[in-house]
Amino acid sequence: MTMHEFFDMGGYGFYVWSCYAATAVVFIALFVMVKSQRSRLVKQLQRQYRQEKRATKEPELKASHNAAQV
Amino acid sequence: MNWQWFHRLSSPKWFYQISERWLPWVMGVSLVLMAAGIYQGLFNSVPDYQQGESVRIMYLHVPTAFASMMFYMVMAIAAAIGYIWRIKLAHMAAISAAPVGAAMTFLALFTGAFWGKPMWGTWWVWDARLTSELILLFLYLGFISLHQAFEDREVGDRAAGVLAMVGVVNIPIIHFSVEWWNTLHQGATISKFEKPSLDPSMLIALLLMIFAVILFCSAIMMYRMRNEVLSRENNKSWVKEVVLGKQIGKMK
Amino acid sequence: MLGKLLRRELLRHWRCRQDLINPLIFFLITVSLFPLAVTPDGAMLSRIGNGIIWVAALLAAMLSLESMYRDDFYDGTLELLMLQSGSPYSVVMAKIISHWLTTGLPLVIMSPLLAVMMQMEGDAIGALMLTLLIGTPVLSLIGSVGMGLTVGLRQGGVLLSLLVLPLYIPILIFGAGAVSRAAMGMDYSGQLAFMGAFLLGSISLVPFASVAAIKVSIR
Amino acid sequence: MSHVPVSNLQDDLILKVDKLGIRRSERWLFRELSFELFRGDIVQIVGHNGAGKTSLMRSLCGLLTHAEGDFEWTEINDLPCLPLYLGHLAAVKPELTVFENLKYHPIAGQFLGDEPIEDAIDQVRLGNYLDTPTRHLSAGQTRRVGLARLLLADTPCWILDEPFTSLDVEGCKWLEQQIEQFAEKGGCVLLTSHQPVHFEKKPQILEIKRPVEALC
Repeated sequence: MTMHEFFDMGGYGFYVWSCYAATAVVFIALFVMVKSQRSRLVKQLQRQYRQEKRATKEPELKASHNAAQV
Repeated sequence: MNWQWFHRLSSPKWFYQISERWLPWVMGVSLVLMAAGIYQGLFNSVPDYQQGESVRIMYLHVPTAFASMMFYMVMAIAAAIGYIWRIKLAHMAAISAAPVGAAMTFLALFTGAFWGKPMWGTWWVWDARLTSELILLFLYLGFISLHQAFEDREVGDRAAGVLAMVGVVNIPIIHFSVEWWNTLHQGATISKFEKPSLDPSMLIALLLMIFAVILFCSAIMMYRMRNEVLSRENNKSWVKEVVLGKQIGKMK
Repeated sequence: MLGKLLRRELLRHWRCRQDLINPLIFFLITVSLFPLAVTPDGAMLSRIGNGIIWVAALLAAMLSLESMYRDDFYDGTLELLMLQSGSPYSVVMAKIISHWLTTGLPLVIMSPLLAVMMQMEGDAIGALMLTLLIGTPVLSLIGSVGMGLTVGLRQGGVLLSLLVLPLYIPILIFGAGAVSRAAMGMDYSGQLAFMGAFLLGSISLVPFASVAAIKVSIR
Repeated sequence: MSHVPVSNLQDDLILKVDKLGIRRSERWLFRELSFELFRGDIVQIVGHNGAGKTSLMRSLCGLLTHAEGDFEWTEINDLPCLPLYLGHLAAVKPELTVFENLKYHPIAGQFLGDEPIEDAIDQVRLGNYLDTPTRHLSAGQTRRVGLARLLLADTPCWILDEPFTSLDVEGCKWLEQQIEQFAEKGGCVLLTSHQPVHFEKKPQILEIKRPVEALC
């Protein structure tokens, strides 16, 4: 099967290849979306945990500060 | 009462660890199968005596249509389990299965239309199977938009659960009524009962592609479930370790 | 219990009679749009007439679903009914029956007028009324599940149509199919049997789904 | 006057709650809440705004699905007793008249005859509004239509969520008196109120606190 015949697909090349292209696009999009969702989520959670850690550390800081003032 | 295994089975933490190990394998196997299937389908299987080369679209249309039906069932069963026994993991599975199923339904419609053009001369044919597929897409979109309409995710799960259960009861009715209404579509190409009307080389390609698509979709669904688990259990300590662990991992 | 609840619903609808006429006007206008849009000539109209009347009836029934739960939900009486009545299923059943009586039945009574407008013959009109008589209760039944799910949402209306219309398709297929067979003088009892089965099936299953849907929306 | 049905078991326990927990979109309102309600108890639920007071009441009535633990109502002639729940909304149809609102809405499982409804309406001083649609009533008056249901309810337990809102001083005194009489006759009342409540017998206090961050 020569290269040209292969792409021509007996005249139906356009339909066959657009189907395969669409399937490839959708599969890759599914995979990429899941991975980007994950990285966005991990970044957001890390920021949230850092905030929580800062929130728990802050009160002691303020308290010791007042104690020093008094 | 040995509900212990059932309870353990439904703990998001357990799922997260199991999927950590198995997911790369599932994804790897599905990609290998897909490559083999495409190679078999495109290169060394005979063209159809009638349709010529355009039959190669079948290797995409049939697996995606099958996956769209299967994932609706997976979604409905998971939603029912989640609704009845209030298992969060089941709700997460249903929510993760919906977009994958919707993508497969869209692909099935796309490839069906592109296959119909050379065979029947028009892009869209009101044939029984394609119409049922279209209605299935509406049911998926209804499920996803209903779940997103609630800001409280737990209530969204329960609402979507009710809709999934009502939908799954209606699937056979819709399919049957559309089937009665007008059928142009050729009979089932492969079914376990009748002798397959396909040349063995085409049959191998088709089976390879069906397994590849199902494995790939399940892998995507499980990846989505892992994201769902992380975002819903974010106040749990094991999630903190996993997330922070990942950060340290990156730094090293 | 069901009788008293039904009287409450009918009294409530009677107090705001104006809202009951709107679906009928919508039904009339939608059907009369098609001769303007497609062709005024009788032959074509009589062929597509029954489908148009069926789709318009379906949309009119769906539009009036809002009145079922929405205002009861927002003034707290839905909670009171679901809780104090002791059996939420009879509450839901009363609401469905009252919705059918106030919108489904008037649609059936009005349909011959529109059938004549669409140049349909005698037996087709009879079949249209019969199929609408069996079909409209199913519209109220399935609509009540969709309405139960979306009652708490701000823009629930659009979502309601997305949820409910796919489930209406079997009724539309058999209803319009029966009328077109009747127009051709053929026997349409098979379609009626399917619609009857669908009606009985949804009568038995819908109360449970509706109560579950309302319980989800009550927060 | 509202009479209290005596459960055939003659024991005093009306409601038993054991390790109840309610979650609202991944956030625990409260966990491990256990208490019991006996005949004649008046219990006031205390907690800052958003602590879950209303959610607790609504889940006890079955309006809200609870996340863990469970609760049990006593049986009255082998039917679980239906508590009368008065929520923030007055549960009154604007287009129906005061009389119709009480006649056509079931209370504690059954519909009432005309005489008890007319007496209850006189009791809440809405006598001359009998046939006016509730659309034309003020907030306080609409509230009193809801309160008329207390007199009509044939149930051993009242669950009142901020019952004193938009009531005048006289109305509040009247409601406190009703609650005390109901408790004396063997009913139990679970209420929340941001206004100070003064009963002779000090009501028991039920504190709702946010759970310490569960690091399980």
